[in-house]
Amino acid sequence: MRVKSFFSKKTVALSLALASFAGLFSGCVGSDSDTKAPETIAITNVSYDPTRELYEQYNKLFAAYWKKEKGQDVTVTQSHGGSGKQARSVLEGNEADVVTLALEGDIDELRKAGLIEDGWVQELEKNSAPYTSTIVFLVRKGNPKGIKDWDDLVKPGVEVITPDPKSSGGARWNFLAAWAFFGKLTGATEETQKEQIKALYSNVTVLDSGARGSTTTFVENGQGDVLLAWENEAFLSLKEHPGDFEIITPSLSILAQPSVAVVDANAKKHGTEEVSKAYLAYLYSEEAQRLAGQNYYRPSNAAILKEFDTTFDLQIALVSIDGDFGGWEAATAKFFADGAIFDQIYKK
Amino acid sequence: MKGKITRWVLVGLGVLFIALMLLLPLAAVLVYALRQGWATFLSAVTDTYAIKALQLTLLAAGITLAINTVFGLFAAWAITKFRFRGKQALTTLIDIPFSISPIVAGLVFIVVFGRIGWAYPLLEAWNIKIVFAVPGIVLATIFVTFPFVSRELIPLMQASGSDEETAAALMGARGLRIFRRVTLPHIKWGLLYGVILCTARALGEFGAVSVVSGHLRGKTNTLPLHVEILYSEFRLTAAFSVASVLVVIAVLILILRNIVEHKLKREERL
Amino acid sequence: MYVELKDIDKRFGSFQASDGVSFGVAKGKLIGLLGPSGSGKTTILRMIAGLEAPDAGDILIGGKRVNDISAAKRGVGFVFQSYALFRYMSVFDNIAFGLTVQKKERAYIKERVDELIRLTGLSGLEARRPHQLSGGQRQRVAFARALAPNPHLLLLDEPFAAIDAKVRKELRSWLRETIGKVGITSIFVTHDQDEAVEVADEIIITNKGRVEQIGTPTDIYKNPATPFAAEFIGESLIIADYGRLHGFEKLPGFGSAVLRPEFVRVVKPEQEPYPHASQRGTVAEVLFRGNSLELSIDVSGIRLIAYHSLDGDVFQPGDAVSVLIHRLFLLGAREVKKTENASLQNNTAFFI
Amino acid sequence: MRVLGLRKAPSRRKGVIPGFGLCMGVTLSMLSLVVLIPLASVFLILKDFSLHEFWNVISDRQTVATYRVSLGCAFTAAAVNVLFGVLLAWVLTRYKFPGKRILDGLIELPFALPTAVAGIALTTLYSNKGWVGSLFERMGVKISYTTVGITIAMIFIGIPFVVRSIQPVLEKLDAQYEEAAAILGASRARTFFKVILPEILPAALTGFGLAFARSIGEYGSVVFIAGNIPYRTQITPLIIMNKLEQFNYPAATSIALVMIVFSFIVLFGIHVLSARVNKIAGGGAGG
Repeated sequence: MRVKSFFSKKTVALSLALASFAGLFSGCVGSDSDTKAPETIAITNVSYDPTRELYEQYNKLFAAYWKKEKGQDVTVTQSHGGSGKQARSVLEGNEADVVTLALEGDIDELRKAGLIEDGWVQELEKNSAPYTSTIVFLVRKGNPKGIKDWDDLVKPGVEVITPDPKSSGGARWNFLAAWAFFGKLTGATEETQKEQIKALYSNVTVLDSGARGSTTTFVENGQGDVLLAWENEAFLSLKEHPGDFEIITPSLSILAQPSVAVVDANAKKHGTEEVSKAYLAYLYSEEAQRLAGQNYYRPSNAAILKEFDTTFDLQIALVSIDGDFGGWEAATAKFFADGAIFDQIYKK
Repeated sequence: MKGKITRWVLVGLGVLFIALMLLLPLAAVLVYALRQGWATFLSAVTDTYAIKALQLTLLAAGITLAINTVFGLFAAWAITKFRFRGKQALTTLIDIPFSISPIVAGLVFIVVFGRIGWAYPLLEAWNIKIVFAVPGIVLATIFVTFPFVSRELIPLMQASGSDEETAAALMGARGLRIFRRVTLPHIKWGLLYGVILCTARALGEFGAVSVVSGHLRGKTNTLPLHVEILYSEFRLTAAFSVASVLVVIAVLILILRNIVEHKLKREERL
Repeated sequence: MYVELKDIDKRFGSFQASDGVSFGVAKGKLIGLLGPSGSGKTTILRMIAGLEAPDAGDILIGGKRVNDISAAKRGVGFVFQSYALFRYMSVFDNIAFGLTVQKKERAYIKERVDELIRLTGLSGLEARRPHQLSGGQRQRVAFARALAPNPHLLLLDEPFAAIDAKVRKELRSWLRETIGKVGITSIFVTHDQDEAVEVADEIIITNKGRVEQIGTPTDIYKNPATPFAAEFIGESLIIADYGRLHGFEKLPGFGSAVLRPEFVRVVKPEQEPYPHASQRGTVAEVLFRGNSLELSIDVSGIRLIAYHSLDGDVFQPGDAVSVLIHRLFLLGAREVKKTENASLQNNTAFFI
Repeated sequence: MRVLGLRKAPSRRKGVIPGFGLCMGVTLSMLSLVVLIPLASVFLILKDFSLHEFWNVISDRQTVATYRVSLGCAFTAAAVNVLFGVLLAWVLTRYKFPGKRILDGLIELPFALPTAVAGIALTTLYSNKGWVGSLFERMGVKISYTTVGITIAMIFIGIPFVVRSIQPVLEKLDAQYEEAAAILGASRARTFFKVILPEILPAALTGFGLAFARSIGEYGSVVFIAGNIPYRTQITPLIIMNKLEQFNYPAATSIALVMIVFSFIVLFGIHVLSARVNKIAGGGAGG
């Protein structure tokens, strides 16, 4: 009898403990089911930091469009963070239906993992880049250090703020733009390029892990003389702090192409393939393109881009990742992999 | 005379240190929160996403508290009332989460439950989501605050010995009665103290939760994560406004803690 | 025998706490388990109570083997060294606890607790908490609490250890009387021989996990069975070279001897009635011990201790004295030989 | 009887207090579910990693530099905390002054304040534009984004551990001790260093260890204020993050493993130390 009662008590307590765990785990099962309800549909858009304002407006635009087309209410859950971090979370099981990230390479990691089908780059127009941007300099009002172009950044006493290319998508664009510029100088060899880049990065005083972090460091915490920034970020900073900063466009920069893609595996699982595809395709509509322009992204539609010629410096010479660096795969291997050029410039 | 001077110098140094290291950051949060007036503050605090984040934070802290309290009681009972081999190792194991970097803690759950983890196919088959969903956040919070209750209870129960429990058991009392009538009255304030500390940590956990959250707005954002997001969205004032909510909660918890500690000390004198 | 232990072995890791312990306790007796700390006496008590399980051997209570019966069902009352009073319960609730657990009727509980409170002289303290009581009162509460469920056997672990020396004496006789009144078979553990001698009907001497000797206090005092018992009981002076003492010969196999102060008689040399059996010594020190004098005397290079009546001759350090030693306990490897002064015996034989 | 308390009896029953099976069952299963199994899974990630690769990752120069920054700052912070921890504990236990209870209550603030909030507040405060940072900037000292900033953040989170380790010991330390020393003619300083310091040293070391272990792993409050410049202001948790961003799970896990092992060693050291302290404190009582 004793033995029996002992066991029964044990069982009760154990099952209690297990039940509490089970309750935890089951928490999410329920929430999945409401995505399948016919009148409303929900998708998740995992994006990177600076697109918050853009997608907040675009989601409304798209919801109205979808309601008119299909009569369905669509809600979009947004997630923002560093581009690489966001891609990783999707890779690790964050079930995004669409990803709208800073780098083609980040999305390609998802393809390698089997979440996105091959050939996604050709899925949508313009290499699946509905809007583009470039890298510019943000300096303090009056440009006290007289920064005009990339070669001013290597001068002693100039403090540069840029994120870490190992962890930030934006930072890779910065690095490559600088590299391209130093490559175009007369008498440039790979050795001189490395030296110049090294000089530039030795002027970097804070190497945040993400583009947003760098911007905050420069704008809010007053570090450094110049911030290497996405053009749209730079404009945003001007808007937030009118009169404190100036944008300097260098003579040469890089065409930064944030990419978008449907995460096929997740969309299939959620039954949201149609709406996800439409969500991305609609980014190319005139309304959406205009919205991108208003949020300081360069619309990929040339006609709409023209509408914003007072905002953007359309004369800037732009190199491109595919044309000048042989695509992301090659660029990553050459510059950003462990032990590659970026690591070398920090070796003493 | 000399003694008095030393005394005031020492008190002064202590107060200065606390003021510089602790009070100033606290004040900074509040000042920054209100620098654009109450309206901005209120709109940041009453934002839908902020409220949802607060709800999630409270939910996660609540579940964490329940589980860690249960665990703490059982673990403390096992460790202090019995003799067995490997007790030292067990105590150390329980304490591990305490000194593990929150980043590593989060990573560990990704490695188990994430798409790359070994448990993923299993969960997939059952259509259960752990990481990048609420359960993952709760789990990470539990992990980080795991030893809090037991850490408070073990020394307390060790100090009081197990004679009283033995005496009660010898008279035929069963486990639950012994616990309720003999042990609980003795440890109740210590238990509450542990629970309060656990709550404080659970409400404020950032690193581990940030790794497993996925930052889904309105779904898996806790309040500290919301602060970080606002911060990186240039909405500094909003970030500090939401942060100030957390500060107020923290201060309330501290006051509670102080009251409890006062009681605890009084009981100890018995 | 009411309680019986048969060949009990118990180890804690490498520490042998009980090594073939066997003894029996008759019903109604008050037994003292006496030994130095680490001798395994508390372990024996805890095994009888069921707080520890023996590795080998049987424990019988009332003729029934209790090895596999849980502590709570052995019908044993236990008084802890620390008393282990429930510090968050009143005196009344403490005493009533065992009865409440047994789900006795409320009226019965009240009656029984009141009875015990009267017995232990705790009237008026029912509502107090343990921390509001004196040491002696706490012991009484622990005692009453152990007795409340009417156990057949009462076990007490160092019952006087936590009490002031002054109150201790008084409590000893109180405990002895009360246990006598209740008539319960009791075993208590102590390291204090005075306590054991005063309180117990019988003493069990333990050492290094073994039982050295069992017997009444006088029996053990007069006839120690083992070298350990001879040394441990009474005030003992170990003398290695005992062959130099007059009237004693060194025996092979007995390396040393125990001399108790009461075996030594000291007189002025000129008053010595047995000159053959005694020898000369010098007083080295005189200590006043309240009811007697303690003399340190050098005899043939050996320093002896002797008690001397306050009414007798007055000695100063340096005085020459005549010392007569009646008796020695010679210590062998395992046995003790009681030897009388040979010269004194010869003398007596001669005259008779 | 102390000997008896140390080892388990090899008997079938575990004494009279009930619940051993139940408690151990619940404790071990929850511990396994929440802590052990997840932690052990770290090794699964490393299964395709050779020992050579593992060693290369954890001994990479940049990684080693992060250990140096993390350990160095954590050590400095813990040392500063011990200094001020002893002072605060002393002030709180020996003196009466207005606002003492508030001061006492504030000690746990770093514990109750979410780390992210602390991080953001500290960064803002100590940056060139912040209240404190701007003062120091005029002297040409930078705090935020330097190792000084990291150390300050670590001091912040470490305070309660040290104070709360020392305070109870000082409270229990009889004032008679000090009086005895004073009567013997010892000066106050001498009394402190010769009589009191040895008494609180083990507790101070425990506090040091706890603060140290916590600081090494701390993320939320340090990440904002760390400059993340390789070889200079990059801390170990950040390089783990960095490896993760590059989808290099084995590398991240390897470095994480180094941290886990390190924490375990520190913790175990603390436990051994405190066990010894308890033994000294309980000396004689055991009988």
